[in-house]
Amino acid sequence: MTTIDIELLSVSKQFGANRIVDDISLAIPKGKFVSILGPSGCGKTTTLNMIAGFEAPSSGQIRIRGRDQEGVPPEARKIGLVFQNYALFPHMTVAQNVGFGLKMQGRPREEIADGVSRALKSVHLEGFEDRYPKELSGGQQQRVAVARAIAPSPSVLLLDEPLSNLDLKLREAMRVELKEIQEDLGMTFIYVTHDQEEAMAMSDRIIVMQGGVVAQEGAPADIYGSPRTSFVADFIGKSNILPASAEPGADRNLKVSLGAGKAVLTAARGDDVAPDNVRFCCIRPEAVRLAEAAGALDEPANRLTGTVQKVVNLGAYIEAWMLVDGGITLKSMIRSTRLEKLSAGCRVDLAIAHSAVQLLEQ
Amino acid sequence: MNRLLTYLFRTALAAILAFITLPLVVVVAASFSPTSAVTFLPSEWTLQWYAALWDSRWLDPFLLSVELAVIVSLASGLLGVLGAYSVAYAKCPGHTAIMALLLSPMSVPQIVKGVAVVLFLSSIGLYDLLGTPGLVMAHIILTLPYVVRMAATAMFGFDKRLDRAARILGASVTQRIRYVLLPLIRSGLFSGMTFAFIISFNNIPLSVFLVRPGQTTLPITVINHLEYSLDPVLAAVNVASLLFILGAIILFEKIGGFSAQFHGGSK
Amino acid sequence: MRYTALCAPAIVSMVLAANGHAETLIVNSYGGPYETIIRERIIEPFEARFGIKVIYDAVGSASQDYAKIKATNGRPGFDVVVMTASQSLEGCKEGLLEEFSPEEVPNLEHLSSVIAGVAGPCGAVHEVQYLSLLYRTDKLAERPNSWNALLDDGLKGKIILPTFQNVMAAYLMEIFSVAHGGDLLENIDPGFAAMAKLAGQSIGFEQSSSVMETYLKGGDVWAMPFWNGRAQLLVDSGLPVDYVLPKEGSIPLVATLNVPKHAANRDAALKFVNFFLEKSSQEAWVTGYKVGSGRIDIEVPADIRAKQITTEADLKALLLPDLAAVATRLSAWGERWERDVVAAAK
Amino acid sequence: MAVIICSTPTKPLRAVVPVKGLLPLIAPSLVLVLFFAIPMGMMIGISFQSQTEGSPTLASYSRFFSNDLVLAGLARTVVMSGLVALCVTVLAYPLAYYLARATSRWRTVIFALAIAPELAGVVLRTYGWLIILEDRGFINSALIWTGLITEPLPLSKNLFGVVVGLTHVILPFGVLSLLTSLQGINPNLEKSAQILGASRLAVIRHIILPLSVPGIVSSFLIGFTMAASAYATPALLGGAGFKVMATMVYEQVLFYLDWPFAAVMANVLLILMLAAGFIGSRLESRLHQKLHL
Repeated sequence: MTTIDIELLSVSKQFGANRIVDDISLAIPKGKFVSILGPSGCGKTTTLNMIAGFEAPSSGQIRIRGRDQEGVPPEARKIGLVFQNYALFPHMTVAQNVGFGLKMQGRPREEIADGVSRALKSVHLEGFEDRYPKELSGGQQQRVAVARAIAPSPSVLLLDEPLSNLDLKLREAMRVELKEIQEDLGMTFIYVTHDQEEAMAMSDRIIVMQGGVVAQEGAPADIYGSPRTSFVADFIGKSNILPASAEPGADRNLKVSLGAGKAVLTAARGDDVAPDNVRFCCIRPEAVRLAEAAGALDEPANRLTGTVQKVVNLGAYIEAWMLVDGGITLKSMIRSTRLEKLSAGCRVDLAIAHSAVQLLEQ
Repeated sequence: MNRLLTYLFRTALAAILAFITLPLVVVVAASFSPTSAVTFLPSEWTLQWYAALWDSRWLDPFLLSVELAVIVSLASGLLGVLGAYSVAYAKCPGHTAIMALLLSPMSVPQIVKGVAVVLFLSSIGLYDLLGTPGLVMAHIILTLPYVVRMAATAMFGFDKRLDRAARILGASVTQRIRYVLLPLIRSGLFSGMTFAFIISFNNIPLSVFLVRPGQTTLPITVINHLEYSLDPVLAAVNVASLLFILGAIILFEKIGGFSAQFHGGSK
Repeated sequence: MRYTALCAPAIVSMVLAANGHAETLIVNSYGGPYETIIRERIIEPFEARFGIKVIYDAVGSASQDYAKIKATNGRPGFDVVVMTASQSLEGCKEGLLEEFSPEEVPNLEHLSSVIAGVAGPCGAVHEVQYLSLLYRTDKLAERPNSWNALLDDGLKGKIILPTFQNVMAAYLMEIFSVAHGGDLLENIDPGFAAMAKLAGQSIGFEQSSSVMETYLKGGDVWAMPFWNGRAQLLVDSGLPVDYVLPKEGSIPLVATLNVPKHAANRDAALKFVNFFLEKSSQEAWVTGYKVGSGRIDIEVPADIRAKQITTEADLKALLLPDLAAVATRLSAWGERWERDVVAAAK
Repeated sequence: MAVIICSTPTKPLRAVVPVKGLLPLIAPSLVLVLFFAIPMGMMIGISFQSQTEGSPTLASYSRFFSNDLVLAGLARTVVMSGLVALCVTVLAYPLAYYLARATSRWRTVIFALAIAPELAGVVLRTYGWLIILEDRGFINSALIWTGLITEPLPLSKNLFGVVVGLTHVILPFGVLSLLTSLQGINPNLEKSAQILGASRLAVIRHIILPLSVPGIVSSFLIGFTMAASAYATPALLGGAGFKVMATMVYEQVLFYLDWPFAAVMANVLLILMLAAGFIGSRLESRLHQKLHL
């Protein structure tokens, strides 16, 4: 049974006339890695600050472990927080930094020392106890920040874009490590980021925010596979998003008109979208396949012919833009093994599975 | 506990602000008192002392003080930028020692500086520099450290990549100073110059030795008046010049943003 | 020639000064009521008679003026300055002040030799005040006639003393010294003993005469030593105060006109000094500012004669310390004042 | 040595910039040398003169160090300046902290109020305090009226009055130097400490105070040097009962006309302040290292 660790009930935050967070409700289950994902200005940091207690909601309620947190100051919420720029205390050693939380709880010295070495061990920083933050590399500082946050064993750890100051290699390594730490400790992680790859890589659940509201919430695969809005589709991964309209077609499928009716595709009928409300259609680039490779597809597909316009080599994949019948350009992602056959000007046959044509209301 | 702390903090703030404003309030009240004794909370109110200010015995010194303060703040602004440029920006050889030298006039009591300047000018025969030119020079010595310090602080924080960016775009040294450096250190410079203006305008200890007969600054006139009588006209003069300085600061703020550098944004 | 650039503005201003005006004279003196009276009674008649424009400079006390003359080695920027006999002597000794000759300042001949001697050859005595006992007529039952009245129990906490840097203090000490069996210079122990007692009576010490005045005006102080010229101004202002020259005598404040050694307008300065010493000018000044004169041939109304030093007899009754000798002892007396007098006040 | 310390990391610049960088210094140094260094040199020269012409002598120095009144004045100066520096720092700290963190529109108002004493002339400030602190002043009248005391409290003409007056005058400088330091502390450090369970008080004790020590030192230093060289406020609020070096220098220059002795006093004062400045800057750089800023 999963219990709910943190709960937001119709929480809003207003600064003057500016509504930063608009009536959001969330339930974050215990022991999960949950990401709040969104572009800058979407309200994710404000949400984090409200959970941490640095800002009070203008309306609504925040519950931690079932308790309403109104009037509870940050220091009494028993949660951890890791900042983007680490915010390590420059005048304290690594050990003092990591032991700070335990010291504040008034723990005896041995217990603090114990907690410090345990926390440092879990971030693989044994032996760095007596260094000062400025003597450490960025990645090491990041680990100290994590160690400091987990040392007092909070049930929830908030992370505010903790990896964005690191270079790519380190960032990817740290993703794995953070996830491992989270699983080892069984702690609830709330991870705020604007990097969808990061969110996809680590999270059990992703909450996509846009303009102060929750655009979509769910498991990474669900969000990627069936985005509910064109914003989510665009923000998570790459996609072809096209204005579209739909009407009922044969076999309980839908007939989708693109590009002012010049191109028509068939989409598998979903339950959640009424044909009249369809505004956009989303097709992931990897779903736009070469017909020869799609021969093996065991599901019904749209067949199209197109001309290759441009090809970009990404190493393992190539990205190709195809002008298909009806004057529509679709982006396609194709394994590199078929590279030699493709160049600008080639005519190709394409297949797009009915189920890969997703219909969106907004 | 936290609420109590917040409450205590606010009370402390209010008490400190009261401490700051109380003497000023008292003098403002005294300036409206009809009796010649300076008292707190006069029973009647009058504007007669302010009317008495519209007289050449107060206006002439006032104009001289303004002239002096303007020249001094401009000159020490210019010299201060030059000094700060060498010390904080170009980091010339021995810049820490030079910075200490530029700031050293701060640690000499003003009366000593005053006598020293007069002695020096007399001993080399430049008697005619006593009076306003000498006054300007002595005031510059007094104000230069403040301008250097504030301009230098602004330049220490200056991102040198901006200078390189301008250079790669083909800007010459003077163009880089004119279009990149100066606009970015403007608020630091202006606050230094505002300090210079205020310090020069209010100065007594140096001016006593250097004012020329018939050309007296306002604070010296006030001090002289004090020798003969202690009446509310003094309070009125001070309140009026306080208002003038406030006006000048608002003007500076409009031009250069005096307080801008003390506002937020510490990155 | 290294100073050419620096000199340029100075030269310009000198040229302007020479061409722009007729003959000018810069007189440094005091502000306040003094300024009003000297303008009306002396400066305006002088300007009218000689066609010389007078620039009046009220900056600085006598000691600040003297410091300025000393620092500039006799070129303070003013041509005539009002100081006191002590500074006249000191300045003469240091060669900072012009020595007056009877040819250039003929009216010096008419000064009483008693008083002229006090000021030496560089000071032209234009005014004599004395240290008086100023008191509130509404608070004191009877008119005091002795300095010892200040020591009365009834005045405990009702008097105020000058600080030692106000020359009144040293003179008061000397007066008490003489009154209590000492002298003006060597045997001053009785003077300091009396001052220590006085300090116990006093509510404190003030440097500035104007601040001392406010205590008297406000009624916190009932009696205090004060120069009689300023005391008279207070009487004339309608306050319930009066002043006396106590029976033990008093020391005068011998005010002098001085011309710095290198005054720019020396001739006009000497003319001004001579003019101020003329009989008519002295009469105008004595009746205007209500002070005494070093000229004993002037004719003034009886009420003024009664309160001011205007006769040979008045002058002879004054205690006249050797100011040059006082000057050399000032520093030691100052320290003794700190130890004996200021300490006794606490 | 110095070249190594101050040169910029890139090599070509190292050779060119420092020398060129000296050029703009010509104008300010000319003014400083002419109107400050040479005159001060003359003052130092004068301190070795005897009052009457003669060969160089240490008479004024030996007089200084053998005179208990003067030494008492020096001691008073040090005590007073130390107290003023302490009061300035303690009072300026909450203000500066508020100004460093606040975002409300009150901030501008409070900033203006905090520097207001600096705008008013010394006469205005000091007479304001006299009216408040005198024996028959505002505070004493009020206390006597309420019957709490019968005799006025000695609030002026003593150490208390001078410290109050000078603290008022110097406070803005303390606020400005602390403000710079406090603004340099990343607000996230406070948040981090808070979320780790530190109460407001613990945040101040463990984070804000240690990190602002350089600002505290510089505020203390500014307070000390400004108080030690102030003249008008001790003269008016201290009076005859509380003489400090600055007022004694003034007396020697103007009243006793003993300039060699005045120069000695001024030089001692100068050395005192240079020493304070030196100790302070050493302390500051030590702290910078120690705090790993």
